[in-house]
Amino acid sequence: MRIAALLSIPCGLFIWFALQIGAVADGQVLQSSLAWLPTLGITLSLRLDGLGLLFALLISGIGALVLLYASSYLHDDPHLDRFYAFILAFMAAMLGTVLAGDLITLFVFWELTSLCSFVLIGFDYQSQASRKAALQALLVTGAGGLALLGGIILLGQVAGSLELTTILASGEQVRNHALYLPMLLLVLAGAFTKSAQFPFQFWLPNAMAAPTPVSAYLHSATMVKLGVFLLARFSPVLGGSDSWFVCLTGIGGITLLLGAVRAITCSDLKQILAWTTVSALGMLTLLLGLGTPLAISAAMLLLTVHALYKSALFLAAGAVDHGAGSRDINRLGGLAGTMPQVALASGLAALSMAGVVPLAGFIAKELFYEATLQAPTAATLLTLVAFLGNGLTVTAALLTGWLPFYGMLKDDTLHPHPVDLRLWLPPLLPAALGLLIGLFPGPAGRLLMAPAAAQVAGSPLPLSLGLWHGFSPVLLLSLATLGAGLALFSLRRPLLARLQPSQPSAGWDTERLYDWLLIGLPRLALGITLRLQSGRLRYYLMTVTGVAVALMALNLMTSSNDDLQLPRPDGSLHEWLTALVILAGALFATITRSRLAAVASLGVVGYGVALVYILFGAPDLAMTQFCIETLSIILFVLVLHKLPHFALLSSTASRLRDLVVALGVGTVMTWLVWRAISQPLVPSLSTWFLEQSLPAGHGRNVVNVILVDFRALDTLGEITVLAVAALGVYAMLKPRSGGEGSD
Amino acid sequence: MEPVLAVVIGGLYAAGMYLMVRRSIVKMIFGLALLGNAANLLIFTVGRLTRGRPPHIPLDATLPSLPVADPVPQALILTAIVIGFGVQAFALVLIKRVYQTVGSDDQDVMVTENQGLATRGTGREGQGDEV
Amino acid sequence: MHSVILATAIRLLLPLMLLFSLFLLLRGHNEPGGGFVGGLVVAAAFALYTLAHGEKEGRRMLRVDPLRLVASGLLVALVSGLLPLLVGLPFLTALWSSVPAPVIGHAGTPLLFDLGVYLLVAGMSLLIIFTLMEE
Amino acid sequence: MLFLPLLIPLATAIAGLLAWNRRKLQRLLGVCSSAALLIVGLMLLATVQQQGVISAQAGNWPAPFGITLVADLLSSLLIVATGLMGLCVTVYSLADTDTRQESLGYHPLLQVLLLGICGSFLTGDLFNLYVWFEVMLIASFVLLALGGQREQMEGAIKYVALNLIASALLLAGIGLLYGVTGTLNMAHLAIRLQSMPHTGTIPVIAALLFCAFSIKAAVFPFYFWLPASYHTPPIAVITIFSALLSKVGIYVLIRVFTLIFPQETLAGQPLILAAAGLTMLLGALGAVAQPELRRMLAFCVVSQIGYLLMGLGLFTALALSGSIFFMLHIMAAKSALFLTTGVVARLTGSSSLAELGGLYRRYPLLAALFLVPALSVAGIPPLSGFWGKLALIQAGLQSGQYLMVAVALGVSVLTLYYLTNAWIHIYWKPAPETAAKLQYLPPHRRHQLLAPTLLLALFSLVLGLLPEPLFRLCHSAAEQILNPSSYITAVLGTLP
Repeated sequence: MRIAALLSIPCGLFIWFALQIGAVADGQVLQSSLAWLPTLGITLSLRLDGLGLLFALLISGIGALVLLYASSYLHDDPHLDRFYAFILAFMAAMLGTVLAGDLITLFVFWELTSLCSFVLIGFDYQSQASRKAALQALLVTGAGGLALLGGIILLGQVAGSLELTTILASGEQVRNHALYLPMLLLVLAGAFTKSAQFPFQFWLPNAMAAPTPVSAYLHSATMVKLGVFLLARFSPVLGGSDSWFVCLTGIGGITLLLGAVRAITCSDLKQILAWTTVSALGMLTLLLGLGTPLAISAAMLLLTVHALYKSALFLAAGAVDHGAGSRDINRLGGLAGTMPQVALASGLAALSMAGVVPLAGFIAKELFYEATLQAPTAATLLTLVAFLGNGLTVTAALLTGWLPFYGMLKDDTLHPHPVDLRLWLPPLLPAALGLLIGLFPGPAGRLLMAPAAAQVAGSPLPLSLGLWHGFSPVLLLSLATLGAGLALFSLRRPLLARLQPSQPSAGWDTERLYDWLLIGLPRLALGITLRLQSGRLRYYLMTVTGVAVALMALNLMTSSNDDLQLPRPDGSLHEWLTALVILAGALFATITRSRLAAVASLGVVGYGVALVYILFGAPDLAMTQFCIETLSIILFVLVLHKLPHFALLSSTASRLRDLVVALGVGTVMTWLVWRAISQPLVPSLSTWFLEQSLPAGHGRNVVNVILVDFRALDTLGEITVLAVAALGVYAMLKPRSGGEGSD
Repeated sequence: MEPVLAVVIGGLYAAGMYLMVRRSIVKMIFGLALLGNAANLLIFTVGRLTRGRPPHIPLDATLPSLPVADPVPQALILTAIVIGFGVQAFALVLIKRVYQTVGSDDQDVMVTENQGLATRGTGREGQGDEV
Repeated sequence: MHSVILATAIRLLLPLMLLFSLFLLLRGHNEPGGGFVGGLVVAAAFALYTLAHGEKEGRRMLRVDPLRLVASGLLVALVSGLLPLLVGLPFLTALWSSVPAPVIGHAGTPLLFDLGVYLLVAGMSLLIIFTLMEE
Repeated sequence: MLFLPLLIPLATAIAGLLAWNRRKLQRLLGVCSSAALLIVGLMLLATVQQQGVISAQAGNWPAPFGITLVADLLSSLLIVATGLMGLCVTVYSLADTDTRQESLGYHPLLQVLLLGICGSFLTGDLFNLYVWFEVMLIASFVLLALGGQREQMEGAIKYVALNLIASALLLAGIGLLYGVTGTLNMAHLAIRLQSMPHTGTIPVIAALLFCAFSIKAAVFPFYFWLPASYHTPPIAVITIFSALLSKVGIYVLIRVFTLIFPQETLAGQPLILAAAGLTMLLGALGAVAQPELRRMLAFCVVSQIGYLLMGLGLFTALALSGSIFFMLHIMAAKSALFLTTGVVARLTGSSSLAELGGLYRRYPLLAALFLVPALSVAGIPPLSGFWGKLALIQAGLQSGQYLMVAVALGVSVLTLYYLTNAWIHIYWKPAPETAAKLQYLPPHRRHQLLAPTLLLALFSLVLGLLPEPLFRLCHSAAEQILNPSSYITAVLGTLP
């Protein structure tokens, strides 16, 4: 079976990672790197330390479960192959991110996760919601990613290296740097978008449009945690400052509450889970913001525990959807009978989520409270926030772990049926693991959490996990939380009924900002584009020449004008006359209403110029100019008689404006020529040409020798132009005489 | 004489520019022709003028008798004139074809490049960016 | 346009003008003239002939397709540049015969090059004029 | 050797003209010539890597009197790119170009275009550069106007008018520069200008040339011609235009403002950086506003030009190497996007986002061929676009140009937005009911269309995964252009 072969990849990885636990727990850091772009000092380097290992285990382990699960869940999807490919690529990208030993490596894999999530969220591409959510996720995380890029390049420049080891050791230097705040904010932008922190939280619940295995993978264990990972990773470098504390605890707290409140107002299982994920991510951010050893330990534990219970719950929700045909808690009920294993998995996971003894979630919650109670500042406020969040989480746990499975089936049109092993085993395993860690917290703490926490704190941490902490305020808080959650659960319906009319989400959701941007941006773009790219050629011409001439005029004015010594206008009468004739011809060409007169005046200008050439020693030029001018006149006449008469199209105002522009151009050019001719003459190439023309070029007409010998390459290009021009004329007129119109 | 020619050059540029930005594309070709002449004259003038002495070597000499006109600008201008002629011939026929296909010589009619743009703004209104 | 005077005159003028154009081409290296002007004179001659006798007759008189004239002009110019490659000199290096030829003085590749220009200019002008007149 | 990149396309074009009515022969010649150009480019690159900057004198006349051709790393890299793009586009147009266009000289014209481009990359003489520009320009004019529907004509007239203005400015600038310095050879100019005071007309001429090249390069506020015309001609034509034409402008900007004009003559970095930022931003906004793929991509071309200019504005080795790398990347990635769009248009008969849809299921390869280059253009790692952007951003942060970096990053988000949005529209969104039935493409045509597209997309992917070899080259190229003495010595022999 193909799925077995595919499964061997994540399973093999998981086992390999598991085998490294011992070494990493002893404080070893495995590293390996490969020169990638040495010119820029970029290496592709990987590093396995406690933090990376914890994530790698979660990613590969849950990945294996998701793969197994998907083989049943999506078995009749035509694009199942693409799905496998995407999800494995996604796994690789995430592993790359958490194992990166270099900032660029980190970023490359980071962006790859965004990309993979794009195709995964949009997997059901026929539904518009999927497409929209996919684009939204890509844009939000992509934008964050680019901010992150700016941040890490700055970080690399400040620390003098892109290597993680060096950077982790240069925290002091970074925090004291003038650019610390921008760096921090840029990195946070990356982390917050990825981890769906306020105000970017909206993309995550929308991404539930993805198939459930994707949701389970992306939103429980892994991708959204990459933001948290990033915070944890950079905590030794960027952490510990006031701004870090304020940003993380503030945003984390807001996200925590927001997610928790939104969770209990939803009725779709996946939506509830999504919002509780948002809430959990807020908790993790808040804990990392506190930055105390206790808080870091709590974060590491909570992260693991959350991954376990949330993946179980997501997968169970999918199984429910698959078996009962709905995910709406208002329609479901009593499913424990038809799918007992799923009910068991959900139940265990929900208990862990609610923080009930003896599950791992309980220990995590205890640590959480301890951390907030001992927070250096604002301990009471933070504890209150934690209490509210945890209480709401208890309610959400009941909604997802209890409601669908017990009581009566509320919608008779549903016909639940049992699900196969591949759908219930994947949720059951992590749920059971949650129980296992709860019962035996010591080894897990020592082997996994402590090494991870040590990486985050930057120094080894004493961490011993126990189920029983004795009677303490923390235990009381835990009990109170459970009570509050239960109370809220029983009061939920009436509360919701009262909230419903006012639509709690409508007024303040930041998603509206995104929507507004997505509508407003194209409109703004359209406005600007229509204005600039008006389609009217003469405005283009005017802008182009206007700017060019303005730039030149600016330069003319700023550069010193001392050297401008105009030679006195000299010249004989016929020279002056020639000049006048040219000017008059040009002037007449602009004002005449007759086409033939315009052609004639053009001819006058041309012949006048030819006269100038004759007067100043250029008979070849004059001859050519005469010939060309004559030929041009013939062509003009041949073409123009088929074209319309000149019409007066412009208003006087626009003619006046054009006149000003044109005179400006003329003035600047005259000025420029004056400046050029008043500069001293430098020895030019021509002396050589004059000397060499006869002995080396065998010709007495120096101009011709230059054309056909000294600079024959120019002439070759020139005749190519002529050939192509002739071809062009032929090509443009030919199809018409062939009688064939445009196709 | 150079200062006078500088004025002539300026005049040619101004006239050419003025014709280029007329609404009728037929006038544009006249503008182009004037600009070409202006550029050539500019090269000629900036290369400094020498009255009457073409850069030819008399039969009985191996060197031209100085002062003589600078042959380099002349060669450049010759190339430029010829290229300009080719391009101008093409442009002339192009304008004719444009007139035939568009049915007008008015630039303001030639705005199909924005076709569909103006309507798009309204089409989007209700539905956001429909993907 | 079918003026008898022009029609008769051009019959006489055509060979003269062709001769004159050749003269211009050949002396161009030493006096004002050259391939370009020479080519234009050829074009003018045939253009006048065409004006007098119509486009079909003009084409017939020319005997070769002007497009082919353009191509061969380019070819001649290119070949004149390629010849020095045979003796190991860079592209477009001038080669001169050691013995002076009658009329043109020294014969050399630059003259061949100018001949290319001559052919091409004549061809291109005629191509344009014929195409326009055909309309 | 240095002449081969000019001789090959020129000879092919002439042969094509002589074989006017034999289309098969023309097609064969076109493909062979582009392949030969690619090979010659690679040989040139190898030579330059071994021997440093090389130069050759046309007609065997010594510099600065004769016309010099020079190849340093930058220009030989670009010659390779030209050969590659020429080959891809020629193969693609075997299936894409209709017979009428072919019978009007499409293939010879393409070769002339390549000639002009190669000439511009290799020449060491300012006036000769003008000539090659004109060669390139006239060929592009004709290619643009082949066909002749209304839209195409309107696009062509705008393109022609604005580019002719650029030519006029360029010509005036070159003439003035000759009048002031008495020379045209770029290396010689560099030396002459070093010894002249940078006052008087020189800054003005610098500004004039900057504007002229900026028009060619489609930099704000000179880029109008590009979106006005790029959506009209056949996709193969537009691919080669977008890949090479504006890049020639950028190349020349880099060349002229590193070699000839010492940096201080430019009115100043802030101005270039502002132009770069606005080009990026306004291009991206234009692309966001466009509901039609080709127009969107045209604006996208503009937007990416900004990044190229950013490297010049920052003026460090890192930034310039980023720009050069980015230039090569964008040629491949953007062209792949254009070519895929062409295939889509051929299949569905449309390139308007509203009329497209539902191609994901049946054409996964096509979906990947759009998505990979799109993400690459958006600068998503580990695709090719990322590394160029990374270098530019690093350079920007090093120089303390935070605003510029912020704009560059913000525009990346915009790029990501409009390209993925387009992708979703074409592939994921169900096809609208009004959509026409998909066209059938016979296998040989399909291969001719897909092979170059695939090659370019893969190039972008591989370049992303293994950036080092090319990036090292780009870095050496950047160091070479920042230290013009090797160029000058190669042209003039010794440094006076």
